Amino acid sequence: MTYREAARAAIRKALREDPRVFLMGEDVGGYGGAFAVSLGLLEEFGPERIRDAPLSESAFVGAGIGAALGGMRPIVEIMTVNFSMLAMDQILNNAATLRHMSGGQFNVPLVVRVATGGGRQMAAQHSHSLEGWYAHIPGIKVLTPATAADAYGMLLAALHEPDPVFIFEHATLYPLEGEVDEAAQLIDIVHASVTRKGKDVTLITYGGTLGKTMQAADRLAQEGIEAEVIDLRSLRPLDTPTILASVAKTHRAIVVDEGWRTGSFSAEISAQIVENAFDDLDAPVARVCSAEVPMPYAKHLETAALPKVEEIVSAAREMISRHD
Amino acid sequence: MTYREAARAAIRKALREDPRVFLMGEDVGGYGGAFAVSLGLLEEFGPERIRDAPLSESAFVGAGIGAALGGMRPIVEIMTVNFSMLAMDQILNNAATLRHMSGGQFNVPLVVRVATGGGRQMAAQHSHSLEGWYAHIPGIKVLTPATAADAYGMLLAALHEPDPVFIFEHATLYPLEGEVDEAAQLIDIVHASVTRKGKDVTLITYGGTLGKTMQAADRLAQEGIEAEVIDLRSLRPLDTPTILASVAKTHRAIVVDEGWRTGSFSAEISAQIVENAFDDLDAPVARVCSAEVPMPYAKHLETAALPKVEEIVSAAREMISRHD
Amino acid sequence: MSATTLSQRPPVDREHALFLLREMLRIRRFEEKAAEMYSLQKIHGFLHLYIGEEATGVGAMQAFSPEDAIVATYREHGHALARGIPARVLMAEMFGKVTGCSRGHGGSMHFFDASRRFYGGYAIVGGGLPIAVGLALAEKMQGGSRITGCYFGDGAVAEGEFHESLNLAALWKLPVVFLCENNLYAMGTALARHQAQTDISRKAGAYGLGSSAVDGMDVLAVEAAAKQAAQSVRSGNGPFLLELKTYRFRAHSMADPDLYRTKAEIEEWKKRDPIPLFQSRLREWGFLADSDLDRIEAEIAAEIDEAVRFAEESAPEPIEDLLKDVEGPVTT
Amino acid sequence: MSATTLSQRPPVDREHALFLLREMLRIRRFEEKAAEMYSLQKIHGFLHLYIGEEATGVGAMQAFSPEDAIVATYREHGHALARGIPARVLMAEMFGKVTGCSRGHGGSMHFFDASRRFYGGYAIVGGGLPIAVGLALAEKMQGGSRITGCYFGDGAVAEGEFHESLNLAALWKLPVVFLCENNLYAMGTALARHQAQTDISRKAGAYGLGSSAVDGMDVLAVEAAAKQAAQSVRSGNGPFLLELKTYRFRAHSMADPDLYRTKAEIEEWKKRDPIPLFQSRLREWGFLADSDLDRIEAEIAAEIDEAVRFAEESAPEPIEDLLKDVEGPVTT
Ligand SMILES: Cc1ncc(C[n+]2csc(CCOP(=O)(O)OP(=O)(O)O)c2C)c(N)n1
Ligand SMILES: Cc1ncc(C[n+]2csc(CCOP(=O)(O)OP(=O)(O)O)c2C)c(N)n1
Ligand SMILES: [Mg+2]
Ligand SMILES: [Mg+2]
Repeated sequence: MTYREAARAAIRKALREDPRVFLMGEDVGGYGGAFAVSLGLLEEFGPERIRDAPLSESAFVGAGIGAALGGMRPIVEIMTVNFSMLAMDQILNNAATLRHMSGGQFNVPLVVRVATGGGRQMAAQHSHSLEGWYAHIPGIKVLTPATAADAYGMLLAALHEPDPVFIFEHATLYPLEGEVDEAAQLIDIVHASVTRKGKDVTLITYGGTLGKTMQAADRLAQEGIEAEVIDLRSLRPLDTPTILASVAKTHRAIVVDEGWRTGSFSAEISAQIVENAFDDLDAPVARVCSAEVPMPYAKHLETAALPKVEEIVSAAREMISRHD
Repeated sequence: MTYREAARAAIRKALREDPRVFLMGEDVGGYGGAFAVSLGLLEEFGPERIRDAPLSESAFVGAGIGAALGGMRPIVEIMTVNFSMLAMDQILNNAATLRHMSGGQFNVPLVVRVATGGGRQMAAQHSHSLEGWYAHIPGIKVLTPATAADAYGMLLAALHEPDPVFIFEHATLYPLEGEVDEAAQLIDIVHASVTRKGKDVTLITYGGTLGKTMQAADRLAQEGIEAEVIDLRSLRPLDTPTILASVAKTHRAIVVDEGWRTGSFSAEISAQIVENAFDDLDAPVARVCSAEVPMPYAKHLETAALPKVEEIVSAAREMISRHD
Repeated sequence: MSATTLSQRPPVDREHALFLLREMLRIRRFEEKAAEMYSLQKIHGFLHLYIGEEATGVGAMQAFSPEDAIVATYREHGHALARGIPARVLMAEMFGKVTGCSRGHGGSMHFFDASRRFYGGYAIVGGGLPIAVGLALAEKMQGGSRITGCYFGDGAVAEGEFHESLNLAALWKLPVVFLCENNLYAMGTALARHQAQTDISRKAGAYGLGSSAVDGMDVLAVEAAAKQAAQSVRSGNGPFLLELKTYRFRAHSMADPDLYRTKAEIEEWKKRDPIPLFQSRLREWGFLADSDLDRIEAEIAAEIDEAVRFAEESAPEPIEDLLKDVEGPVTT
Repeated sequence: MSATTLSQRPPVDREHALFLLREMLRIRRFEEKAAEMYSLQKIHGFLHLYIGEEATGVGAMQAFSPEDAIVATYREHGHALARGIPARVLMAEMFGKVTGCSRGHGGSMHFFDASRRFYGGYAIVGGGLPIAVGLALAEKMQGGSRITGCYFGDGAVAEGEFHESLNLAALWKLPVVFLCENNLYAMGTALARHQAQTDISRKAGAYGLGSSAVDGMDVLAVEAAAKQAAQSVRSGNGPFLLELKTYRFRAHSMADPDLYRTKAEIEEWKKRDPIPLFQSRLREWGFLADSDLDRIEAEIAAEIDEAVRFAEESAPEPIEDLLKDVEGPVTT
């Protein structure tokens, strides 16, 4: 099934199995979701549980927090990460703090789904990739499913977490096909996965850039370079041990991140590798990120701004040649 | 004069010299500013130019953007960075994008002053240090004056910039005394400054943690370790050359940043050092940051959560001993 | 030509009436062409058509002089054309060309034109309102007499920024006309499903500002109401909220399967299509003959064909310029 | 004791009246002590006193049962005490002790008590409203009959979240009583300088919800109005906005030099101090003798002394537990 169908199947399963679960957000109902994820769910579950919200990001995210406090298991959909800025206060100051600030008396079992990323010519206000900002916030989890299986499994697992979980779905992934085991037990959401084994260089990425990174690994293989690819899956918590184990083997790491380079989460990964595996490294950790520009509309400019397969390939090539 | 008086003197000078300048924000007028920065200015300039705004962060920051587009030179005060989340949409999606998105037709000469940081037992919703988030945004500048001279000079220089400038004033700095040359020309705002010369290790910091870092350097000197201290002054643009020149000399770097460690701007600095000076390094770049917890109120817990002089000292010690 | 009795005396002169008709038709044809170009994959990203709403854009724009400022949304083709931005630079923008009104950086959602004080094209719903408030604040502080017109949709009314902006503008008596184009839907969410109280113009009461509502399918009524609103603002009474009741005939965007409303509802509204509606009145008044319409249509067709040609033939921005417009030169 | 004529028949029985008085006095004395402890540097950070506003907190709280949910602001000592949270755990909280109602994590601005459904202490102005809406949503979806009371100030009314929350609650007919404690100032900004239209209860019209305003210095009037509001909400009419007109006698916080209003204005309002006001009515009704008052004051003094002792003697949380409450155990 597609990534979109996988997300939908997970929501449907959760709605069927747990009466506390409901989906709330702009156009999740009548419209079927801006990305058609919830298409058909209104018909099956009705407007109480597939709850269209007005354009009020702060209020409906906050209401999700309150509903979670009140015993429900809300899945809040923020249509895209670009609009989530309007809810940032509720996220940072309430969702993430309530457990600690209340001395452990309250917790917020809230799941927020957010479409993210560029690549569809949506221009400067609709193309952000801000997962890294979220990953800076203590008190929440940040998941970045890159496959249909994770789109399915992570949502179900997230609903079992006692604290807020943000799931970032890269909008270019929705039509992609993948295997999904609908009968599986709850999946592990805190560990990274090694998506391709290799020994020469570790390529670390997540979400929307996993595909490009796998393509780059294919290209590198043709040149005789065996890249190991890590799909982080979760940015917070970050599975540093899996990264370090790979770097211990390859001695080289490249981080691929669609965020603007400066201050993107790629920097954190680089810093952690250096802090923990400095002596393993044969070359400085490299980063392939987006150019520091509000995303332009024109295709050729957008492509120029986003991470490219060719950039990953040449970063790897350069790194390997450095060692020679 | 104090840092507070320096900021006030700069605002006053700007108001006197440029009729396009005005100050707008919550309680900048009658109250005199939450941190008393604008005390007395209402009396001198009146309510049009010392403009109290309702509790409407999104609207008055957006109005600042609009007023800048309309030919004014607004200084918008967001009382603290904690509340700036409510204006994040205007900042990220409008202020930072308008020049590029309009194909260069418009620019936004807006100055935003924001109090930041912890250390005053203000607890989980009033102690953030999010300058690093801002430094991720292309299209804006992020200044972090750590001295009275910079609190004065940076504001005046910022008003001459064609694009949005965010000035983060760490709230613990307001009462601190420092030399200010009120007759000086516009100062340089894009270069870091080496606040203390040394040869053994580079301590890199900015804003509210400069004082702690200088204290750590003093302590280290007593132990015979000569630390060089860099005050970044500006996080965006980041003066990487000054950092690299120091690291080329000391071969060791520690970044001190009040942000929560994971995903803080310290990671970016670490990553850039590694990318550009890997072979200069005798030890991995280290970071001294805040613990990953919503800031607790109780003094002992807050102190435990914030970067400490002792942590900087022992990080330096360890780093040096590693080399031995 | 039918005889015009006294009671039916046209409220406008023929020239202006034909101008309004032409403006609405230009928008309609421009957008039909844009839709076609989208299908041909010449235009990408989001494309939000304004078809059905031409009377609100054209009618309300008559209240603003070239010196005034305009702020719009992502559904702004109509506003941009009515503002006088040439069709060719708009088409080129959507083609992603450097000759576009935003050098191809913005696309359909982000039209800008400094020379016409057209301040954009905002795609975060509600995000343009504070900008409009600020433009008006600047004007007031500079002692000028220009006003700002700010278009937005019914969906934006639910956002906090609507509330904050109206309060701020009213509190400071700023010269803004808030123009709410109520097309009864925010994407797929019907007005009654996003507003507890669906009478938008009544919301002005919470801020003590003047307001009115008008039939947005009647271009003359819109023009009159907007001029009245603008007059009130120009007189220093502070801002005004004008609700323009309209309907979009097309889906929210080209990506919208339009599942949330019935075909019958759309057909019902199409009976009130502002263009035929106005045409038949013009004919009644004897202002419009078939030959007039043919001529206007032909002129518009030529304009739009030329716009497409221009867009097609224009160069894209050089990739080397990717970072050119991010920041201006540092001063110090 | 003066004779009570029919027309003057007390609207409450003596026991309840004395309870209300005691509650207001407890808050007053608790806060006087808190101010003292702040001067002695036992309490740090922000301390926002409620003195002058006791009638709104105490009066309105009577409309809520222990099963209902309460959401408050950073100025919530009064609400917490009126809700029944013991003074000692509140004092300990402000002393930063582990015995505090939030283990010393929150301080004065962030009181929480799960057992009393006291959902906090929110210090981002307006930030509690969406939480209250969500609590009410959960209740409604679970088919329960409990309601939520949400206190906030006049300053919060300007925030977008006020608007969004009232619309959402009204749209979905959620059981929330919005309690606006209008003390005429948001920090140093007077109501008329932050609201274009200063009649807060009238703002309910924008959302089609019920509202009223009441003299917040009259505890009985507040109680009656709040009960009516709560009744309306319990009957399924959707949310209600109750404006409580009050005044704070102290500065905004201990850090506020209080420069933005005149001493005379404060003195004028002090004549309407809710506690003496209520006391004199009680005396008129023959409900209160000097000896009663002495006894009540003595009991309260003992309670508060004990609270300080408890706070003083309590242990701080071990530093090793710094990260303990950030997240619960990961499930998968
Ligand atoms: C803050 C924000 N949330 C969500 C969206 C996605 N979105 C784009 S248009 C739209 C509906 C807006 O409706 P309305 O304001 O009535 O304008 P219309 O499209 O009808 O002209 C939505 C939900 C957005 N662009 N911005
Ligand atoms: C969003 C936000 N902006 C600014 C502040 C700073 N601040 C704290 S209280 C306050 C005034 C609030 O006034 P009001 O809502 O009337 O409550 P009151 O203090 O009068 O009880 C302000 C501006 C804040 N806490 N949150
Ligand atoms: Mg609409
Ligand atoms: Mg108040």
